[in-house]
Amino acid sequence: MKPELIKEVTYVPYSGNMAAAEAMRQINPDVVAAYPITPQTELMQFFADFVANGLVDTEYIPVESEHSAMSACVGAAAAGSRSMTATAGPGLAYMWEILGIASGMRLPITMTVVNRALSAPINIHGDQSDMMGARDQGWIMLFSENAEEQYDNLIQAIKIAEDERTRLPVMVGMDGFVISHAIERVRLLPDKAVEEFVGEPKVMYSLLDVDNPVTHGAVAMTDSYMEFKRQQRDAMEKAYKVIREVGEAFEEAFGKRYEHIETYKIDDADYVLIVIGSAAGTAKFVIDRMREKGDKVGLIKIRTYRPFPYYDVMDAIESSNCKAIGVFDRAETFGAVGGPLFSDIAAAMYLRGKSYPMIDFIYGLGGRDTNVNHIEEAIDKVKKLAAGEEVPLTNYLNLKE
Amino acid sequence: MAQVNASEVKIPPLKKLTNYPEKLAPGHRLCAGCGASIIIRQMFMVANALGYELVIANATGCVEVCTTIYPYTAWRSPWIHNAFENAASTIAGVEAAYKALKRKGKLPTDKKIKFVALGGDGGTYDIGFQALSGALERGHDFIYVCYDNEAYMNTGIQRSSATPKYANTTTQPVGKCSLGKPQHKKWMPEVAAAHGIPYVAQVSPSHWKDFFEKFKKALLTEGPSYVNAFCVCPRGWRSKEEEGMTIAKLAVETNYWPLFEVENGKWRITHRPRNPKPVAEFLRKQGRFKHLFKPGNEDRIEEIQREVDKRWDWLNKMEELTNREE
Amino acid sequence: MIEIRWHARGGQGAVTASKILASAVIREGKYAQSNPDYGAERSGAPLRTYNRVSEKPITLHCMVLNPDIVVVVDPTLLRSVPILEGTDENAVLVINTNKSPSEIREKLGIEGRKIYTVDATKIAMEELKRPLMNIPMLGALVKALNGIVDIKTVEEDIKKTFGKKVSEEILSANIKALYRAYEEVKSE
Amino acid sequence: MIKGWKDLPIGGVLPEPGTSEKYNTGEWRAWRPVFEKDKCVNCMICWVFCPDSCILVENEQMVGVDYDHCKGCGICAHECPTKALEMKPEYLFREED
Repeated sequence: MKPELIKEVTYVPYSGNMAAAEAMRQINPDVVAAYPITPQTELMQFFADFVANGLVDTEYIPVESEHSAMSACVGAAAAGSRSMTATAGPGLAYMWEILGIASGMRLPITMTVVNRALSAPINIHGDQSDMMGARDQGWIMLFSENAEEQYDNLIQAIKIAEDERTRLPVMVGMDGFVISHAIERVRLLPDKAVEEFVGEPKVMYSLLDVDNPVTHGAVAMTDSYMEFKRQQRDAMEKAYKVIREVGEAFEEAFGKRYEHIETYKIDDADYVLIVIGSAAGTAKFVIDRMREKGDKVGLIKIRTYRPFPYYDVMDAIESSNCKAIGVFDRAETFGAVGGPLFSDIAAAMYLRGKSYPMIDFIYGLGGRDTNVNHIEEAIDKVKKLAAGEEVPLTNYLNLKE
Repeated sequence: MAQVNASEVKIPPLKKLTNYPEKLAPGHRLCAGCGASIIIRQMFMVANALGYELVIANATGCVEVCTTIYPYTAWRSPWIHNAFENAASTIAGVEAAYKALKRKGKLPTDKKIKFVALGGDGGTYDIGFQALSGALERGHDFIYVCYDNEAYMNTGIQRSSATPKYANTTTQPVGKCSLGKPQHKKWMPEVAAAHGIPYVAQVSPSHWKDFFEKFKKALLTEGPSYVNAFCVCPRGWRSKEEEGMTIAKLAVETNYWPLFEVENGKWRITHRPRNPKPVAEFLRKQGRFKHLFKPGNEDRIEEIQREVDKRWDWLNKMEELTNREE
Repeated sequence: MIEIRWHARGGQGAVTASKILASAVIREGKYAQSNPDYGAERSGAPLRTYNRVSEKPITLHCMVLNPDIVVVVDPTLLRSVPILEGTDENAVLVINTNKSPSEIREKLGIEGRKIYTVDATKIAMEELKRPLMNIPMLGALVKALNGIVDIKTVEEDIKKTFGKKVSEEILSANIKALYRAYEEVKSE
Repeated sequence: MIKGWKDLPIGGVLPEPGTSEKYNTGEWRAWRPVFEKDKCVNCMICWVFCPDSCILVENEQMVGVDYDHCKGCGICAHECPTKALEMKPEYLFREED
């Protein structure tokens, strides 16, 4: 049995990778299969160290590729065990085929994605095109703003994935380098408390129950395939509620609230920014500064990306004094309007029969820095839009023109 | 579990084996005369006799498609299909889960369970090669069984790296400028053996006693085993359904499909045809080689014969080399 | 909030030193960040790494543009990289050099700004027998931070970071180098 | 036969083993192996080679063929050392619909 390392709430200087690895140690999964890839490598090194020193009971499979990492997780989950992995950018792309299999087979696998740009050109730095590229593969998707959120989200992800109403895999993204490799203050929970919070996995249709042999992954022809897809839609819809409930349970246990979205100074905001990931933190700083100058800017940070919290977003927008919206996309959708988040927000407006002026900012691709000045520049454009001036629909931030 | 001496474990006679339940139910939709289901049944015969439960990960392919068309399954053993190229990594995950759950006391300890990855030659020699190599190298406790019917039969007879030279396939068909596949078959069991795993065997269901002995050894082996099984495909080879086992026997008796094993690095030919027949006798039974029997192509058959002889010589040398008294 | 930018070369341990600083500040119950600016560079290539230190939570997740303090670990970078970039007259410079602050000011033509100098290379060679200037520079930086973090906490953090990886001898040499630089650093 | 989406087990799992038995592949058969008990020596060669698990054995005695599933490949008859199985055209046995 693994020893108990953390006995009380502790504040530590941790990188995102360290925080994610620590969460994995405390979750103590049955099986971890993973392949190193920058900027996730360090995370797996930390975890491998836990294995090497008997700090987890995990069966660790250092596979020969990400494709095999996810394949082994599928096998392990179908065998009734709790399985986890982690990857980044091209690694997630290489897993892509098996992502849909994991969700289609309704296997509650949990994965950290250290968000990284996709090739070409090859680039090891942060952006969210990896997860955005995988967004229709039936995984629940959470994004973290900082290292502590990654830790908290990963712990919650276990409960979200394994709930009988969902039985869906969950990926939790954090921005590569900016979060994965930066040291920040992180609040860690006691080992026991995490163990109690995640509880025992509920086993369904285990391959290891040889007295009740089950078949996983059968062929579904035209007469049944759609029914299983419809089930997945249903599970994803229910996941919306499950994520909220788990967030409430987390608050009850540990005093920190997690919802589908986080709002910042939204109530009286004239201008609304919508951001995913670490840039939301920078945006908060800028908002404070803008407010000192009298510009009422507010923020909606998306934590749950799939299932998309359409109503939460619209409730937040409508609770504000919104005159125009700036959506921040750290991924491209070549050939579509704006980035992926832009499309989701547009759909959210449609659901409410509303139409706020809105523009999109493509930022931070391949790790391009997005600093205070760039966000101020974006807010200026949103203000112009609100004032009825003509502003391009899609804008690149911090681009060499 | 201590290593069991295989020679002390006896497989009862066929009659006795009929007393165990069939783990591959009838009603699957493999072609009439398919060699794959014979291979699977023989695997279960041995597992039954030795008291093992098999947990199977099946690569995409004929067997996977035909045995589990929703809402039917032919399997009476735990079975999973994940994708085409990952049977080995899938079973690695299952095996890891078994170890972890057993260690945590969450599984009954009285069961003898063996993990099997099952794939055709496409899922083994080609697209699944990386996952297989990785799983063999990591030393998972499992048996990889390849039912080698020498082409992608599930999708309509496309060439694979297991397809023999001059076989007619739909992706390298015979034509005015082509005599079929231009390359010889990959020596897959030899490649598997090069991983230094404890047990590798090549088998044919036609030689079922040899098959039984080898599958028994694979079951008793701790760590990875690789079993390459000759799998007739009447549809893909354009051969007569009823002649499946006859063709399999000819494959062995011509040395086209040598029966051998590699046990802890020692190579051993397990069946030596007394008077090996010319490979042409094996080829003649199959429509996929029909063009070779047209006048003018005699040297092509000789070329195949030379490849057969070369591999046979090589195996003999390996046997001699690895069994030499130091 | 104080923002710090380090200039060093790959392999000199600047990233580690910046992590130790953040770590020590966090251990004292305050907030800090250490964020390296990773490239594909290897040993010897110029690199930058950043710190933020604050009494309040830090949400900024971007590079440091206008550092309050610039640390130059390798004196050969003084001319080759723009060490003053983004700084104003109130900035503090902590430089590894055998020269005095006024000599450096004159040599580089620096106006305004407070300059700290310390011969970290000499300290490193004497204590560690190798040109590892990161820990001495950290000692000098702690002095420049003027009480924001206790040198003793930094010492604890070095022990924690290096503890299992290096011998007792090397560890105490590092601690000695830390304190020497902390004491020997000069300012004007 | 396949239930609505709300009633199917999730993820396409088949919790019940060996249900293919309910599927009649005997329909596919053009040739039928006919068994003559008198000629049989119960060597079980037909049983070890049958691809469709269709050789019926009771108390270690070969008793016949599962015609609900036998696809009529003919391996059993071809390999039978005593000619206890013989392939005959299926139409001789099927009543016209």
